[in-house]
Amino acid sequence: MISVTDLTRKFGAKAALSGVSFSVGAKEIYAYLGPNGAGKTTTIRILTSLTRRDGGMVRLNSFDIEKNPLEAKSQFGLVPQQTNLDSDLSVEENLLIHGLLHHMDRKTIRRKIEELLDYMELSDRRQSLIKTLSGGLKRRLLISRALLHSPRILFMDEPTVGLDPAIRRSIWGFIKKIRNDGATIFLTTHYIEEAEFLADHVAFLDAGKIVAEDSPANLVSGIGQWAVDYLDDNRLQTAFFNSREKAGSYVLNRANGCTVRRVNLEDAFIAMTGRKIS
Amino acid sequence: MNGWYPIFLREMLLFKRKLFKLGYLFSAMVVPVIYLITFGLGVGRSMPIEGTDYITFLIPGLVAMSSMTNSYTWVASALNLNRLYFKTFQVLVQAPINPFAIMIGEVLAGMTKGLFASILIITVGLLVAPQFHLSWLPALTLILNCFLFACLGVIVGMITKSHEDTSTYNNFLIMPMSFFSGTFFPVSRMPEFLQKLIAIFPLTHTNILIRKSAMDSQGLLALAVLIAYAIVFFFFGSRLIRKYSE
Amino acid sequence: MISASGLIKRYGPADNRCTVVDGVSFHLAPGTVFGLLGPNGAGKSTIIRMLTTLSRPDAGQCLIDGIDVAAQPMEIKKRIGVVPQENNLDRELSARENLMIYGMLHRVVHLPERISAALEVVSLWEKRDTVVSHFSGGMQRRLLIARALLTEPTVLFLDEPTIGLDPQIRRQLWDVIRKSRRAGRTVMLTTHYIEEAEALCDMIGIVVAGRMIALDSPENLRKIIGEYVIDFPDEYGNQIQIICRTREEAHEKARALPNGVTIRRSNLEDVFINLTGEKIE
Amino acid sequence: MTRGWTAVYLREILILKRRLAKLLPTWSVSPLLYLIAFGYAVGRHVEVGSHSYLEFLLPGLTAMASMTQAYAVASEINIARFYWHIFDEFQTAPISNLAYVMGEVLAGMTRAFLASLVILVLGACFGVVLFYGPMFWIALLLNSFVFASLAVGCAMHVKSHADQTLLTNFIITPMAFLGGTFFPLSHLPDWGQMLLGLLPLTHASHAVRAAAFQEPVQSIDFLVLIGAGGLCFLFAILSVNRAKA
Repeated sequence: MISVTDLTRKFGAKAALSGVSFSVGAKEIYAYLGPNGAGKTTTIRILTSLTRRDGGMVRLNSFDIEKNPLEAKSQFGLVPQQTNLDSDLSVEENLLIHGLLHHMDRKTIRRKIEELLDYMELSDRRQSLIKTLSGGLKRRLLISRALLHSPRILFMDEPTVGLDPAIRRSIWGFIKKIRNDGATIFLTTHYIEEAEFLADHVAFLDAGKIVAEDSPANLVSGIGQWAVDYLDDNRLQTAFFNSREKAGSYVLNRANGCTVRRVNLEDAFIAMTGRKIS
Repeated sequence: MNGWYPIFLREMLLFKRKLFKLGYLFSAMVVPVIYLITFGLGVGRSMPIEGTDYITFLIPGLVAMSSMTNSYTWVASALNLNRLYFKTFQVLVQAPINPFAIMIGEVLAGMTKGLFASILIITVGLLVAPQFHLSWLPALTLILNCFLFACLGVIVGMITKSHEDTSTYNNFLIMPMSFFSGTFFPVSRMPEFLQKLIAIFPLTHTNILIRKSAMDSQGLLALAVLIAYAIVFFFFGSRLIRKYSE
Repeated sequence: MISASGLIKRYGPADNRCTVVDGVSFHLAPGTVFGLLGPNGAGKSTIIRMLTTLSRPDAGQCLIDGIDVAAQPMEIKKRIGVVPQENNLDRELSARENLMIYGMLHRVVHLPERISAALEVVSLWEKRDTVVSHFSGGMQRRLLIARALLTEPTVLFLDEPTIGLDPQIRRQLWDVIRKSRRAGRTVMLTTHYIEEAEALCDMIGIVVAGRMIALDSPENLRKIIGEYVIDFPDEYGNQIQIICRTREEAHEKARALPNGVTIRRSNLEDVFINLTGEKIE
Repeated sequence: MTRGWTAVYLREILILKRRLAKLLPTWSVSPLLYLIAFGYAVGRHVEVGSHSYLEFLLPGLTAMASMTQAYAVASEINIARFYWHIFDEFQTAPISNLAYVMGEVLAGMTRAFLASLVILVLGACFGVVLFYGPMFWIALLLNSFVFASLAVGCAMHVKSHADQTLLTNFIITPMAFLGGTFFPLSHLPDWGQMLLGLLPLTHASHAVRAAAFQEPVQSIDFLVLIGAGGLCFLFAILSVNRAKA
């Protein structure tokens, strides 16, 4: 369980986060969605004790990250956005160091490594040096490492950025599997379809504030059922309608180049952040 | 051939930014000045060489050395980084200019940096060693030396496969050359068999020429060797740029 | 106009050569937007590098506007604009200095006016004297595009132009690409965002392991694999797709499945996954 | 409080092991050049006290190598921090600052010890073998402790890898040459000697040389090294929190 109250952070004069509060229940996948620079990474870095905060409170499974830092750190695993594995060490050695950092004994570490590499389908690569692994394999190893000390919370910062669709789908499969096995997952993303597919709850973050928070289905139905994309002055515009018939009659009144489709999370996002394409 | 100017200008704009960071001024100065104190004042204090006091012997050697390292290192590591990390070398290759123009622009930029660092050392030299003075022959040698090592910088910058490679060349080529080619002591103090090997280094000939006040037969030979090296390095470097393919 | 025939590129030492591009051919009419799709490491960037004179093909020929790339690289360099995948701006120079050096290298006339105009187009005029290393990823990408368009090239190459950008900026870049097409430019781009290819391209090429396994308009590609798709979750929550030729076939198959089934028109992503196979490395 | 230091140490040692083949030649190149150029060519006719210049130079080079290699952990930490982002892994782990600093300092000392051994072997190749008793090693270990601690502390304060190089250029390079390694301080004017007496390396090379020559080691040298080591270690521990963005 994660509970965050009134989090603030400034970089110089610029507020990166201004009063962010939310809570994530056990066994939930919570997606934190927003444009680059909205404060997603800052939030996840504060929650994982990597960055100072200026105000607010964070509790991970009821441990305050300031009052009980070491206990709070034992609660979570982190999958960072950029690979931070030791490229000169092997898969196994990277995991061993992580286990020792989390005070596990060598026997348990060995057992967990076996188990996790099997779980993440990496068993045949345990002796490989990190520099010989592809991007997708590294990402899976990062997830394995975060799970090694059996944390109850998993933080993932942009888990599929830069990966191609097939690999992205396999990572999504693993994320669902991990949740089904009992972990709470907090992830940031700017792939709308990722949040739509994975999350039980979504928060829209814009300029350091949460502008909307709900289940994907509720967020989408808030703006309508059907969307019409059309070109106006050579810009892509979208109009929303509650029924297909209304959308259809709107299309009839417009010139060429219209598409009718179901409303998705991306529409909700653009509607709520109010950010027009300039 | 007139595409060289934007290449040169680009390097100068980058150099200007570095220069104002002040850190550069010191790092171009710190090592030679430390050598000057350690070896000029500390180790060789009471050791006359070739009829002059040690520090007067040492300063031209330090000037030759820092003109070499500065013209070489900047070009080699900039080309290496631009090719492998920042990918900015692509921009030059994709521009409709002759490969020779890239060579000339980079070499001129390297020479400018080498000469700049040399002038700093010469200034220090004029302050601490009253017998040290400048004349046309050392000045000419200095320019030739900068040209030669800037060309070598291009070659190394083009053939290295990673940034660590650059430091390997530095360790096994530039460093030994700095120490054995007559910078700190005359080559005649080395064992016979090594002297022949040392005679291959271009810097050895720079050190001979830069300490001459008038031209003689030994000086002419040194000049011929330096010019030969310069021509070979220049054409080899240009060829590497022309053959560039990712 | 771009045409390539039988392009081959190999890397590595003689005893362990690996063919990265293996006989790729295509032909694009002027004013086409061509999208090259494929998994990471399929050879997309290498194809772009060969067409933009950066890399020499081991076999095959490329022509741009009828000029042979290998034989007359100088003529090609005058005609093309390139937006590389990785930012290759000089990070320590300002936006204006970057464009100035580039403009001088390409002998652009009336350079100051053209630089101002280019910076206006990508809304970076206010930031003209800021050093590039202080730019956000999106701003750097915009500057790369401004730089590529500075010479008004007849052919524009973009390698993964919107990777890592958020939806707003991505759409802004799409507008720039659409404008380029209307100006009669041929545009060739690589991407692994399917929706990007769908939104922009007249022609799609799918590259897998160095070979072009499909080359057609998005509409035709959809027809090839089947126009309807059934989506449903399996017991792990993974989304499974079944592709069907006709609507009737789709309804027929859907009836046999548990609930939570959606039937929809196929899209390019289905085409991609269907043709490349859902392999994980 | 020190739980977890073994993980930090083990990581550095595993990396060191894998790179050793590449590191050994780089460790030997510049000492070898100094030995040939100054020990052989210049110093052949020079004597310092009752010892040849080569004998004088060797303990100095050993102290210098132990300093530079202990300090080299700073750039390892920075590469891990700025390029590979591996430092995040330590910050999210439930370990104390003390445990982290201990692991890194010991890794630096190990590296310094190996580099010193390389110099002694090189010296033996030139026919110089001095007395390497316990005092000699204690002085070297203290020296590496001072500079490894200083390195960890500095690494936490710099903002980029370039800054780190600058710091090395300004602190370590001058000290390496001037801290009694190449020439006896008595060659310098009084104010110069006073100034250099403030550098820890001056005391280290003094103590190391005395031990190697089997002369009595002055306790002031040890006191200075212990004091400097304690301060640097404290500085390192207090600095770890600063590395948070």
